[in-house]
Amino acid sequence: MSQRFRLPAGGHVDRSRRLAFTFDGRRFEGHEGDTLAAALLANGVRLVGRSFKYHRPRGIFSAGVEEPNALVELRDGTRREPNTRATVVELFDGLAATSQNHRGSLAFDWMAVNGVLAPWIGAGFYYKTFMWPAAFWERVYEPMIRKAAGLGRASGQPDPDWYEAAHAHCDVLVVGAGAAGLAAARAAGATGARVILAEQDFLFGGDLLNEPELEPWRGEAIAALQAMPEVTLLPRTTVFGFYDQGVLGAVERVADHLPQPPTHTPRQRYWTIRAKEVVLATGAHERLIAFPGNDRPGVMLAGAARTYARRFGVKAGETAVLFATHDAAYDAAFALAEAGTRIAAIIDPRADSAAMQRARQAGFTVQAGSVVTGTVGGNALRGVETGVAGSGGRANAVAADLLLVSGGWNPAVHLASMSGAALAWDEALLAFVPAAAVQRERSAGACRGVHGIGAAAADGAAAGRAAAIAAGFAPAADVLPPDTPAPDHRPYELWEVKGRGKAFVDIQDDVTADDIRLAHREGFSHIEHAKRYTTHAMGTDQGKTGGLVGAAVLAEARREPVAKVGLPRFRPYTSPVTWGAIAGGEVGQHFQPVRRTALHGVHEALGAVWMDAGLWKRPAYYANPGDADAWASVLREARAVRERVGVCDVSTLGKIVVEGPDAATFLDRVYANTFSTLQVGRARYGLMLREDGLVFDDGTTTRLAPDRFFVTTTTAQAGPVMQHLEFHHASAWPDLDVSLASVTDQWAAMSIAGPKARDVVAAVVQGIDLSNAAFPFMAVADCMAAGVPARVFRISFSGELAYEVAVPAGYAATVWQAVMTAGVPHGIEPYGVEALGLLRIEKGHVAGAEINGQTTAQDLGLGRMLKKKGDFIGRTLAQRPGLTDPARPRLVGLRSVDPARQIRAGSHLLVDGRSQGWITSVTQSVVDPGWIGLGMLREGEARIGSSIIAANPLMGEEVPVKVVSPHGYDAENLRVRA
Amino acid sequence: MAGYSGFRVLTEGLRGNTGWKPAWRKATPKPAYDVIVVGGGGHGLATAFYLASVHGIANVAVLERGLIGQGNTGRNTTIVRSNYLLPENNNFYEHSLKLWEGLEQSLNYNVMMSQRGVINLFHSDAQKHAALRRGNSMRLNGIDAEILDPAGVKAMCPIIDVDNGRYPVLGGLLQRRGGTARHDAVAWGFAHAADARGVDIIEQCEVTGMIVEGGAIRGVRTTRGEIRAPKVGLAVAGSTSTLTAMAGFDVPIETHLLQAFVSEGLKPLIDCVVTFGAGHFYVSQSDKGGLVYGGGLDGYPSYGQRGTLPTAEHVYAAGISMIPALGRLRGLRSWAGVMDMTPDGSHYICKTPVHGLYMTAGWCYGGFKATPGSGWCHAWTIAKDEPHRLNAAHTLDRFREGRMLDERGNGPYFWAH
Amino acid sequence: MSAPEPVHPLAAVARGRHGAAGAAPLRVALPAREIVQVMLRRGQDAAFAAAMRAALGMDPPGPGQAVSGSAVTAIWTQPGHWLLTAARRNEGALAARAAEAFAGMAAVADQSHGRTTIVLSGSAAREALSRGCRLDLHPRAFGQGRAAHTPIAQIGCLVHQTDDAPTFELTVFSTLAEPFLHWLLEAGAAYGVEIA
Amino acid sequence: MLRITCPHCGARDELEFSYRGDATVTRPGPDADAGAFHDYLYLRRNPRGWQVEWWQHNGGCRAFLKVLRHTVTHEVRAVAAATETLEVPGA
Repeated sequence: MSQRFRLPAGGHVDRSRRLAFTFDGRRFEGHEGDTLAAALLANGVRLVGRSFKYHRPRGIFSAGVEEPNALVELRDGTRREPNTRATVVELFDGLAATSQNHRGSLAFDWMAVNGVLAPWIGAGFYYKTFMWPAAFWERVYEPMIRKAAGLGRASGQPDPDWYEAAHAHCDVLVVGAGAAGLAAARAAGATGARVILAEQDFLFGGDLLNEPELEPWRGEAIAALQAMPEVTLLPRTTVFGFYDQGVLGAVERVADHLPQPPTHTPRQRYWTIRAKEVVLATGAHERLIAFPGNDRPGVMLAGAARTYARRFGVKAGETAVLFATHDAAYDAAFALAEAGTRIAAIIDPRADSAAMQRARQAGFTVQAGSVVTGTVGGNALRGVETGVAGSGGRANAVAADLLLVSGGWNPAVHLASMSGAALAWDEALLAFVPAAAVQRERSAGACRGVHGIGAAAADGAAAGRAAAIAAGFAPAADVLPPDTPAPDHRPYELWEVKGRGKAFVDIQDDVTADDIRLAHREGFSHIEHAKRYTTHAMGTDQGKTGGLVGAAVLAEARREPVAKVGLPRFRPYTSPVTWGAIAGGEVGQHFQPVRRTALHGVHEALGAVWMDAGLWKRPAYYANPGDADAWASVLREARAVRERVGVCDVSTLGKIVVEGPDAATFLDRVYANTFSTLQVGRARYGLMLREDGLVFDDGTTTRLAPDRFFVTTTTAQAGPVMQHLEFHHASAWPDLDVSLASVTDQWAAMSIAGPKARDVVAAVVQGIDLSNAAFPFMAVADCMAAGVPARVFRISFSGELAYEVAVPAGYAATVWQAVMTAGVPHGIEPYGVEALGLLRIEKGHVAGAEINGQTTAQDLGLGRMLKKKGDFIGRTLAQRPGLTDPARPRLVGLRSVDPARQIRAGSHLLVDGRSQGWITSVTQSVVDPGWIGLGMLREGEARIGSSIIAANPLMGEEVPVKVVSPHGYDAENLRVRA
Repeated sequence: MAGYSGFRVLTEGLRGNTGWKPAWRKATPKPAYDVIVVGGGGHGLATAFYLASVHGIANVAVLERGLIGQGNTGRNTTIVRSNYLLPENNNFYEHSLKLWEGLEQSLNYNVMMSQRGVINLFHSDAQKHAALRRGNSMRLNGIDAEILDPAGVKAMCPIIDVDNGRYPVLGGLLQRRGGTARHDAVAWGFAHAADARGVDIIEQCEVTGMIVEGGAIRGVRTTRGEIRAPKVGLAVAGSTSTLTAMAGFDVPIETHLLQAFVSEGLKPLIDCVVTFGAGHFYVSQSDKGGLVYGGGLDGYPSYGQRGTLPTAEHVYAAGISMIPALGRLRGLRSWAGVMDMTPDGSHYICKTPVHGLYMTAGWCYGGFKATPGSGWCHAWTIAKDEPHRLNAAHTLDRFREGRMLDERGNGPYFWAH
Repeated sequence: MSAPEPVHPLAAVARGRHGAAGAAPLRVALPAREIVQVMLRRGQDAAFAAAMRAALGMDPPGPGQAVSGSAVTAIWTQPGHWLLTAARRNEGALAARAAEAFAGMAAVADQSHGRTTIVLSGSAAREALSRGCRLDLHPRAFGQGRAAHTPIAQIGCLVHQTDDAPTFELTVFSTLAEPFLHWLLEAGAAYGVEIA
Repeated sequence: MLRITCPHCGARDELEFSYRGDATVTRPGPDADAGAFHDYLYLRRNPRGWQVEWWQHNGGCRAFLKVLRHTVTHEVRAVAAATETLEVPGA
């Protein structure tokens, strides 16, 4: 079977290029320029899918994005794309498509039994049943419904292709490249404006592609646009949404017309377009008519059949009946007759019209005042039943394999509506058109009800020109529209032909006119309620062909005009968009960037096992060959610090220089403790509260000069602290002369901790006396280290004698190496974040697990730090009764009574079987082997010495723990001051 | 009115479905009621239902500015769960979940409550510890919770990539009794059941003023005239600030927007609700086959019900990072709802400074799952003029007292919860 | 004594061609720079401008602008904040010079190690940047001497156009320079990228 | 998507900015009581209409800006530096 419905000539397909493809495993051929739907029709394939609920046979209904029926699974394996509209898929060699939503074969789908059950499974039936017994919903009813519902199958595999984002700015964006859009782009481009023309089709022209005699005008328009340097042409690009302030989203199908994307080419590109002015030239979608059997394969929109004949050179049927309510639809009959299709009858509810007369003159049988009352056939149309309009009676049957339907046209107002424009009822066109624009946007052509190529082009040219002028450009020469007659698109008001059998208003979702009436009967009379109750217009086609018909059926039931019933609100997307495209490149490993310290390579060479800390990668620990497991590594590292010396990369801490005459005043206000009294060359531990009085962050701050401080933050809060400082400076104290500079990346820092730390640091730094007297705890000095400028801080997180050496980041590896070399005689070990955590838990220092946004300074045992005098952020609200309540949980130390029994962070602390707190941090101890932790416990201090239960019911654990002081290790701080 | 049942569906089907009556009457307002509930969304309708069914107060009007169920009931991602950390919250939501579990039978309406399981993934030790603390809090309060390792996550949802992402999955906190429900049906079901008990549901009736005399509520002024009542309950989501301003006081609420999305219909692919822990993303699959998904707030106040691209980009990117198989699927529709955010992320069901005026408000983005519980507690508070113990902590005054209910410690920033 | 040369944050990146083998690839250079952040004190505008004229022979550039003197370029970054950049000489040299010149008028923070500059040039540079950069870089909207800070691929980037080739100097936090360059290589893969 | 015209940088995408709350409330002075701080931190007028907000251009020049924005239409009518005053237009 080789394309027996292909016409010998005409259209925009290249008959010399044969493309092989398969549908349900059968092999076919089409041509370059075909859509899958065109190629299927050329090969006489009429049945392409099954409907959502009743599993009725369905064919190809349209020739564009509005397609409700011809949804296929395109490609296979990891590239399978369910629910792909055959009417927009560009044919390529080797294309494979499969029909979907049937059990058994496409032709014999045993789920079609649902059609017989229709009286009981109409709109909303499931709300009224499946309630007994209650447990049956999840076990029986729902799995059954779920399996039956849905359309295509996802591959379930990762997508092998990639996508990219792109950003564009323009003076005028023109959406749609039909006659109106081409003229608009040309008129705007001629002014010198930066213009983007986006068209979802792979060819520019829209309805021009159906008019061979206008081919010169189309060709010239495209050539002119291509010659304009400031015009960007984006074919295969769907503008899916109109957002605030002239921003529109679009997806360009870069490689969907190829078997697979070439190297260095994304499959699709997601555009964010910022336009000063927008011209919407999105055309119109032809409207179905609801009549019994209006969904049978072989029933097709009239304009679609015309497109298949004219653009694709394909006869959609041998014998056709046209059922139309307006003159413009007659063009389809003429086009098909020209293509060799026999026009068996034209059924028109009107008494007379100019087109009718022309049709009669051409020899067609025109049945004026009549309607289609039903269709005959199984998986394909065999005949059409007609009757007298308004009588409901059945007059006669006409044999036909194609029924062309046109109930008028729905302007594609989706983008205008999303931009904020209201919709206005056009009584002549029986359709909604955009009312006044809210954003800088104008509609042109059929999307605002201006039909006919010449008229649309003139409208587009005027809109494009006006848009360019509004964007600040001087007017240029006019674009001449083609001189064509404007067919009359004003329909006779006929939405539904009532009769026996299902008359669909939403073909995809199997919503019938009766369903709409049932919804009304049950009180779901508002369009939004009716839509939700029946699922009308909620399918992949979003009701483009039938949405208004459903509204009209509802209007009739409500005895109100359609204009009053209205349409549900339009929301993105105009057409479905690929998930991967919107995601762009920031997926998988690139979901967020990886931030590396200057010592990253050093850690890698040392065998670091990484952990994530925000964007940072930090060494969790260093796996030595001799370590039995991760804990062995961590304990080894921590033991080195307690007993000898260790070195740890602490570059990730946030660092902010606060400088200016008011720097000290500023810090006094943002910290809960005082900094104005700090001496130059000294550091102090600081505590920041939020305005609500809870602890925000902590760190050490150094006074480098009277007007210059060096603030450190925790790794996690570096960004938020900077914003917090900037905000309060800008909003609360703009009078303070102070500047803030983040120097986190400028400085790499390493902490050298342990009893031998002084010896190691002394061997590395020059120009500084490290003796306890000259350089006591909390002293800071600039110096040289390993020949580079450095700054040494005598501060400790581990509870040992410790120094932090900070150097400009480019020298970090050099200085680290010098430290390691100097440490060899002392048995130095690098230690990671896990050992750091172990050490601080032993010492009782709080960190992110305790400063979690839910704790106060008092809760953490830091209440004495709050200064008594002077304003600071959080001071007033920290005094609220709920925050000073002595019953609040307080920081305690915890120790597993049986040293071998593990305790866990996240366990709750039970006293008499009731939760009185929880464990925040846990580690094994090197000082006193066994499991220890920190926790928050009600009446914490009073309970020191008692044994309680650490309960972790999630893991079935109840571990007796002893409550101890959190500061059990070297409580007098002798070691840090040694 | 005859109830709904499989038998009735059968017999009506044989009669051409002509015997169905409106699910609720189109009532016209009377001059006075015992209680006026302002707001015909899920919470308001539930309040009326429980006033009638639990407290025997059926002389109740529900006043709705537009259509019932057209606020957040009509625009949410349908998730039902009670996996909270703080006992004040998890006990409340557990009560709500238990009401959900019998809701079909109480309402005689199938709201398709589907207990398919809700998993919150975690990706770091810190997140795991927070999940353990929360899950243990649930368990100690008698609520089901399980901790999953990566293999357990894979078993529940095989298409999650636990190994290869920027932030590999370390496990998840699972509540098996959590799940989804058919959102619109919840409003319709409560309306149907409240109406059946005599409640007047009055649509297209906007409240334009609050009648307050001597510090007490006396009724409301509406576009359909004045209606008196000694007790008025507010359940109006994004209009709370407007109505409390009419009553003469401000509330700790900032109204933000939250986007949600639905994909094209698919055969079953995801059989539970999953939340990504390394970005803002969650997903479930509806009975109709569409994936329903969303992420975090857009980040600024809005009543516009229109979302923005950067947030959508994050949602899609996070989704693919968690489930790479989503890449070739297509999003069908996006929308945005209004969220009354509070400074601690928890809600209000409470009395107000005006005597006889009560409110359920500030639901952030947790309002849907709260629907029955909110209605139940609000009804109790109205009927008894005092809060039930389940909502005793959820007052407007808690910020004056410093007794915040901040689940995640995100602080006094409306947009941070 | 001058310090040893610091390690460039992108020292480990493979030089040569990345991506497609086209005839007109993008070119990337990784110069060693000194970069200093200068922050104006209250009421010192005129004195500071005079000091800059005296020390560097130029006025402080206004918002969105950059000016280049004989050896030093000044780029406006924030209200009252500028970056001064120069080819690397000695550790801290530019910072010391700025601190001396602006004493009492502005705070100075050395960022030579904290920021990394990637120089991108080639006819496709604008198009490649548009894959992640949200700025309008069209000649009518941007151009030589323009500078703007903007996030690209989630990384804050100071974009400074230095000529009409066009050439863009892209300055990012050093700890994020590697993922930024990785993004740039992907964005430019269709044209090919030559790293000098 | 919002586009906000930064007085320093020109029109930029919403992504470059972060919202930082109602700019019509001001932090009480050092002598204010807990009630004043409560109202400052927690109570909001939350208008359905024009609102003056704090936004930081943290992806650009880091300046804190006052933005006059409509909470229904999202129109941005004016943007000013932190020290300037923006009037809310009448209904």
